[in-house]
Amino acid sequence: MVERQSPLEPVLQVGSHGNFEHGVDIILSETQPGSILQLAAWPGEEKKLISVIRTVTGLALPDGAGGGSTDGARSVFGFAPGKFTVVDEAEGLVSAFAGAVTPAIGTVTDLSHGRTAIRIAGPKAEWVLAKFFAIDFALPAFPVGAGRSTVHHDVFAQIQRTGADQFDVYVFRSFARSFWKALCHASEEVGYEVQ
Amino acid sequence: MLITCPYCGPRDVLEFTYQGDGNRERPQPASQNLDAWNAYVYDRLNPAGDHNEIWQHSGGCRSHLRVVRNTLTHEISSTTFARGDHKSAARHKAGGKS
Amino acid sequence: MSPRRSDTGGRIDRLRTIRFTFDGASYTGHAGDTLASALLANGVSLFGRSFKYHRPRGVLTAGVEEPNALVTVLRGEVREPNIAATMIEIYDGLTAVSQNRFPSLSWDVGAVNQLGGKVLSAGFYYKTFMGPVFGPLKGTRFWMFCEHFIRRAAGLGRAGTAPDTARYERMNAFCDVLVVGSGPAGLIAAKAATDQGARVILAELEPHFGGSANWSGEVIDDMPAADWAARTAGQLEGHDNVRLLPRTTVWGYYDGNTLAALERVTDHKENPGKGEPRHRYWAIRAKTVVLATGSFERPLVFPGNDRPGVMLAHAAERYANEYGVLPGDRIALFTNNDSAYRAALALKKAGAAIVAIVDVRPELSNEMRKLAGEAEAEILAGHAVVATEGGKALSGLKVQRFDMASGALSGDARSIHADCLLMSGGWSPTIHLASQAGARAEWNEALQAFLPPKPTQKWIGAGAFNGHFKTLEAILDGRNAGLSAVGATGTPMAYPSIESLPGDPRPAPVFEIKAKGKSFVDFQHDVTAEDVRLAHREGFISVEHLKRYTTLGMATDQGKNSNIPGLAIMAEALGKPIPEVGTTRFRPPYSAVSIGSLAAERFDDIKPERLTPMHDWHVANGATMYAAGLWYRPMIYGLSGETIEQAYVREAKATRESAGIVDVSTLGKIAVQGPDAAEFLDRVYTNMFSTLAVGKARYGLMLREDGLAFDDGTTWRLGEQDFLMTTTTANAGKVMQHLEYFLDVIWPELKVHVTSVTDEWAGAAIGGPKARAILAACLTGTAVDNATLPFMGIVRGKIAGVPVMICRLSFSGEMAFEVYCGAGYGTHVWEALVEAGKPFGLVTYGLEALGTMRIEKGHVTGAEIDGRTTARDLHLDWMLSKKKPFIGSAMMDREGLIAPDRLELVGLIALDNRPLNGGAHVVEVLDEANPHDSIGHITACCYSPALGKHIALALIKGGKARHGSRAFVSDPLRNRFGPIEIVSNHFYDSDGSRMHG
Amino acid sequence: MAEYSAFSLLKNALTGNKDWKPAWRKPDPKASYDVIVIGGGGHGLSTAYYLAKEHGITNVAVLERGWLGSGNVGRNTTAVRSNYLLPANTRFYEHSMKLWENLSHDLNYNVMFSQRGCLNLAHTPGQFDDLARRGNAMRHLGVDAELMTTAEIARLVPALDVSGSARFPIVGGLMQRRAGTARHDAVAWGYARGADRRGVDIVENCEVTGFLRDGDRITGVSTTRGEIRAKKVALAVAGSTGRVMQLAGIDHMPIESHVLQAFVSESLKPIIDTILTFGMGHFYISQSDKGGLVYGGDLDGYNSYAQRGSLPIVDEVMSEMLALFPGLARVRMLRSWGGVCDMSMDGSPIITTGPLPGMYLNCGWCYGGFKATPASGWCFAWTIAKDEPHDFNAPFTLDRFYRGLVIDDKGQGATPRMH
Repeated sequence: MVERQSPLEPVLQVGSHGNFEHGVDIILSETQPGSILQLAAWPGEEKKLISVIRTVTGLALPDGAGGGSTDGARSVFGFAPGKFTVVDEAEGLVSAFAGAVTPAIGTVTDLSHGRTAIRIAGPKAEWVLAKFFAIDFALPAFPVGAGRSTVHHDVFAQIQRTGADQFDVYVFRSFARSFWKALCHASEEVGYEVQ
Repeated sequence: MLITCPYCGPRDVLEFTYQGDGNRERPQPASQNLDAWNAYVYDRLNPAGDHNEIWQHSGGCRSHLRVVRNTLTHEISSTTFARGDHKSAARHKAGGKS
Repeated sequence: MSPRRSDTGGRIDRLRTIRFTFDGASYTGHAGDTLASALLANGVSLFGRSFKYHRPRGVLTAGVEEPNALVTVLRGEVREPNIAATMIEIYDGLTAVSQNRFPSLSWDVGAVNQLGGKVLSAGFYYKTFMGPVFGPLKGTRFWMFCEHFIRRAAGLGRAGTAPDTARYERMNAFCDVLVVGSGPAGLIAAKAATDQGARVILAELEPHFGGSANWSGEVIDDMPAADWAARTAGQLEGHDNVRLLPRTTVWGYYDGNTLAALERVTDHKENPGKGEPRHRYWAIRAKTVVLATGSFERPLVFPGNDRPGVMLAHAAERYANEYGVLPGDRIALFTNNDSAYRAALALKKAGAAIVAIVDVRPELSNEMRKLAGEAEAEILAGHAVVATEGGKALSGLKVQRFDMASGALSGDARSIHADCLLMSGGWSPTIHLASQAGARAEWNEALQAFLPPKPTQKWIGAGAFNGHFKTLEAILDGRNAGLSAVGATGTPMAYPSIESLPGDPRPAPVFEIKAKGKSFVDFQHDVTAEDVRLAHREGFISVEHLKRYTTLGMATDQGKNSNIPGLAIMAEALGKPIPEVGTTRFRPPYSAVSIGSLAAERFDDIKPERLTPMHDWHVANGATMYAAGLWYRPMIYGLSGETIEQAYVREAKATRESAGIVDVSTLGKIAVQGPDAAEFLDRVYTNMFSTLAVGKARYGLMLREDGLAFDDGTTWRLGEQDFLMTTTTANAGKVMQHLEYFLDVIWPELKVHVTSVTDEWAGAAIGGPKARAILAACLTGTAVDNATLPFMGIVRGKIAGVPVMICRLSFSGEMAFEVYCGAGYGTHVWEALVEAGKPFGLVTYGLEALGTMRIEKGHVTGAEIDGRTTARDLHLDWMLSKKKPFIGSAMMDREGLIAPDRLELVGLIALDNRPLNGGAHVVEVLDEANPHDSIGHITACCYSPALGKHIALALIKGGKARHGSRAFVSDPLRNRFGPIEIVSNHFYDSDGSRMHG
Repeated sequence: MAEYSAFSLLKNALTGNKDWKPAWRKPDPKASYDVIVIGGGGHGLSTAYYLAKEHGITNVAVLERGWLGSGNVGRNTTAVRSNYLLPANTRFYEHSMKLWENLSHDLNYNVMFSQRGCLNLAHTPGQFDDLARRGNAMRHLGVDAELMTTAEIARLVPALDVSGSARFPIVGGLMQRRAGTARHDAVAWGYARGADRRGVDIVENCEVTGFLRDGDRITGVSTTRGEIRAKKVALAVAGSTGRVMQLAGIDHMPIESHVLQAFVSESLKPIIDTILTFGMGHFYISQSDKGGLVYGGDLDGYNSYAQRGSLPIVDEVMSEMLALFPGLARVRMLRSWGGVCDMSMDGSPIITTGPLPGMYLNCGWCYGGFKATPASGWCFAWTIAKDEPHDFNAPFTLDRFYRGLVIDDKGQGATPRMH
């Protein structure tokens, strides 16, 4: 199989950067999932879609807008009414859903190439993300597993909190390099490591 | 200014795109009533006070919202999904042309 | 220790000596000093020059409201002008220079303006410089001649042009309670809210928390107030739910309880840490705001009140108590209220001689008399200062008996020898943020001050902000505010024990002493009491007229010192009470904000770069990149020595002769999915899509609601309910919003989902006579012959192991194919195509060649679909279905849109065989000297290798009817004139035989 | 009232400036006038001035709700230019430019019109061609325009980042040399004084609360200072057009009121000697005679009468400023304010008779009204006096939208916030 090229390739410099002499407070990485899907239910069909998601991925979606969950390999979160992002380390998730999401339930859109997944972790993850996005990253307001759709000027982002100090940020592939550079820049004051 | 998206919660106005007067009613697609079309495309209710308007949460869930906002104070008194109350809300103001 | 520095007291660190320079001279100060306190300690009295008259000025205040002592701070080549010396914390190597003086601060030729004083009164510019009505200086010339000199004399500091290498950052914050100001009221409010578990942010514009506690000399809970403040701040620091922001000015109160603040993170440091921003701009969304912003002391207006050495009373108190600096040895005070007596005593304790307290009030309380006695000061009750003496430093003052009721002066003037005069005209609550939040302030007659209005947003006031000037009141106020901000009530609190000096907060209603000489209201802008009266005489009597006519309050202190005295003088002139003159509504910012901080969130670039999957390949292979909106696209792949024109001609020619390949990944791509997708497309496109077979594509045109052309592109039917729409690169976002709007707002009953998949697909268009052969050479899993892949057909296969989707469509006019694959494979597939094309002479081409071939073919792009053209104008009326309504169909036939004189698309050929220019106009009658009567303009042009001619597309009145006729290109901007022939826009292969193969 | 001159200044200085008289009277309104102009802003005042000066109609009252000039004439960024793309706009604004060039003399009031030029920057060759199209359109109507190279621009504005390394490098620009800036308040005061000297009553603190009607016909207004009758009632209320038209029973107009913010920096020694606009966003800047950088950008983008700005636009404008002038990061923004703009559906104004009998309407200035002040008043006065438009404002009708005769310089269609 041909390997996918990352848009971050030339700018992803593994190692410690910025003000790291006293330790790094941020770890940046690209997670490169094999599958990123958008599932969207017709009005009234949301519950059926949620149940399909559970059947296919084993992940149960909690109630409420922006709810989500993750088991490490697979993640799911709501990002808009009736719409969910489902992510899998492995490729080919689209075919698993293609049959399961019937036209009566909704649609499946493959975005595995179109979105780039950047993970930001560490004690200052909230601090650095707050430089970009006007949303509340505090744990009570943004619990683990939950998803948010937001924007930093032209760069749309879907963000899932995948740990107390860890967020996965999905951005459009074409903007990924620019966003990565900005993220590195913004992480400099606290010291960061690229993995 | 913060707009409370029914899905995403309160978000900064920078995440939203204004789509204007929410009282306008689009004629039936096949309508040949040019006055009605002109009113829909060009005429706006422009009140100093509460205004029924459409916003898109373009930097979030991308839903369109029907927002009642005071144009003198910018205070928002209600926010709902636009698709929910489509028909009823479009007619709620007197003086709207059809 | 310098002569004016006490041996003990204050919060400076006398063990740390800091070296800095001011106007090239070296000075020392101590850690904790401001530039103002350090210079005062060194005996410096002259800090700056005023704006208009270039009068010598000292330091008036000790804080953010300083109007006089403005300096420029230099960091290498980087200049920061107009910074108040009272707000600069000194650091080793600080380099500051004075401004608005030439050649030097003490000898400034601009001071000659003082001689013109009476002529240079308010409104002076409006009444003269009109110049002669005729002759060489008529019109605006005389004014512009004079203006040249006026501009050079005006202005304060000089801005730098060297790029600022400092970093600025932005932070979004959310909290339950934002407390603005950390005096006793703010500290207690923050503590009360914190103890309730709320998320709290406490912002203080000074480096230290505590506000007035740092210099009041009071005792709170049996400890010096400053220690009490430090202890309280320390307690707060230990909590996870509190963020303390020192050096942070909350400068804007915006809608939705969004507040903007500026944190000066490293201005006080010699060397910032790695990655540390100089300024951090906080956008704070607070559920509730506690405004504990304190109050400002007001100057008094009297002749000579601007002389260096004249200072606000509390400022001197601050210098003594916070910095251990005495602003003078022999100090006199001039006041209309009790607060100056505390200052007198503090300065006495610090070692100064208090020579007199001049009080406009005839009757003084025994308490004040007692304080004056402790200060060993002579009391001159019922007196006023009528003049000051000295040059660039105060040497004395004159006082006269003063009648408060009439304002009359009587008796002989008495001279008092003093090197420092402190004034106090009462206190004004700092209500700026509350006013910004949207409501009008209310005048309080007793306090002679505007008090905060009723909240229109979610804020609660506390302390001096509310007019509660006493520390005990402030603390009780603060606690209540902190509790009610989080909806708590709390238990009754034991009153803190407070030892403070007595004093009645109510001042006498005296703002001005009318005597001979210039009495300043706005110090920086040199607005005098006479100017205010002149404005009154000329009818500029509303507050806003006063401000605009005299420039009162328009200086960098934004009227913090001058607003109330100015209003009071106008009120007196009008014979009306102050509130009837009006109040100025405050607007952001509370104090000036660095532009760098406001632009901070862009992280060095105003816009992100948008890159296609093959971007690095293009750059590595010699492409010159072109910024197309946010995208970067190859313009040409130039060979060494080639001009742009040579490169694109070569690329286009090779494409038409053999084959060329171009990156089309930037085209907008939208997945249109669902059972009603076809119906939806029928409504948004002018032509029919429900009839399109699966596996086929169709060119579509969209109109706006008003009937004008909007966007075009091909849409591919991948499945019964699954379409892939393409849009132009430029309009991708707009089309997406257009579709979403109709689905959400107008036709919510349609079951259609639209998703941007622009970034999912890499796209390469390969065209030319050999294109099919190249594809055949590298594509597996499908044939590409006419039967399998007819024009507008779609097939799937693999190239170099990667699944691809291919549609046979053409923009260049050649037989061409758009090859789409997952973006992550884009470069892989692109390289495979390039490799396969080598034996066939395949070239890579960029936007220039793409444009050339589309012009030859007569296709339209954004240059023609410019928001003013109709489908008919562009000869796309064949696409307007008559079988169904579509967006724009009802509006497109209005009279203006079908008028015969509209601009229509045509082709042009240069008959003089010289290059044409985009944006050139077309005329029927050539008049190079006086071009007129344009009939249209060129939208795009090129040298056509296919025709061997310089050609253009143009929008011309009459359009088609002019085919075959001659006209002229008229381009006076570039001096290009010449004959042209007007032809059809389809220059090349108009029957499509090449494309259809 | 005395003429203003250097001589009168000197004379008054010698007498302690005690003899200056009010720049305009403060009359009580009379019971009736030939013409009432609603709106004591720039356009209303200039309308009254030209009614008196050009048409001899002096029995005129200008009614102002608050203090004179409290609207957009005192809130704009003072640019005066006639560099439009479409002929109807160019002709109109060029007429205005010609009036500007003699305005200080005409009014005997120095409005400080300084023709220091207006330079529109281009950042791609395509944009440069667009500017050339506009410049050539101007030249074909006899209006001055010239293209500038990057090197010429660098000489004119040395503080500008002309390096190729900018995110949006500057590739050239379109210069109109005759464009410039004027002192905005002085324009209002100058017209007020000029109109007053010709007998016009300027009535401040007089809010119109309703219209007097005789059937359809407008016969006057009721105000907070009583009823006032008039043969003709003319509206020049800019951002308040929607509110005032509602008083006349017209709820819907092709107008939305939007807030536009403006900013000024602290005073600096001269650094920008022209008006400059950014091509990759919406940003314009000049420097006042006092030394403040005066600049602005896009509308806040939603209906508002609040004269209150929003924070995202502040950030956007400052970012664009630094994109052009990276050296100005340490300069500080001193003041900001908002004006309410009457955004029309095509970005062009409306100067017309009607829409009711006895009524005349002047609105739709978007954020370009300041430079139009002289021509707007001149054309409106003509239209009021003659009951028909002058050639200059004939295209600016109210029904042009419905008839498809829009004058859309930006090509944005009926989306007011985009114009």
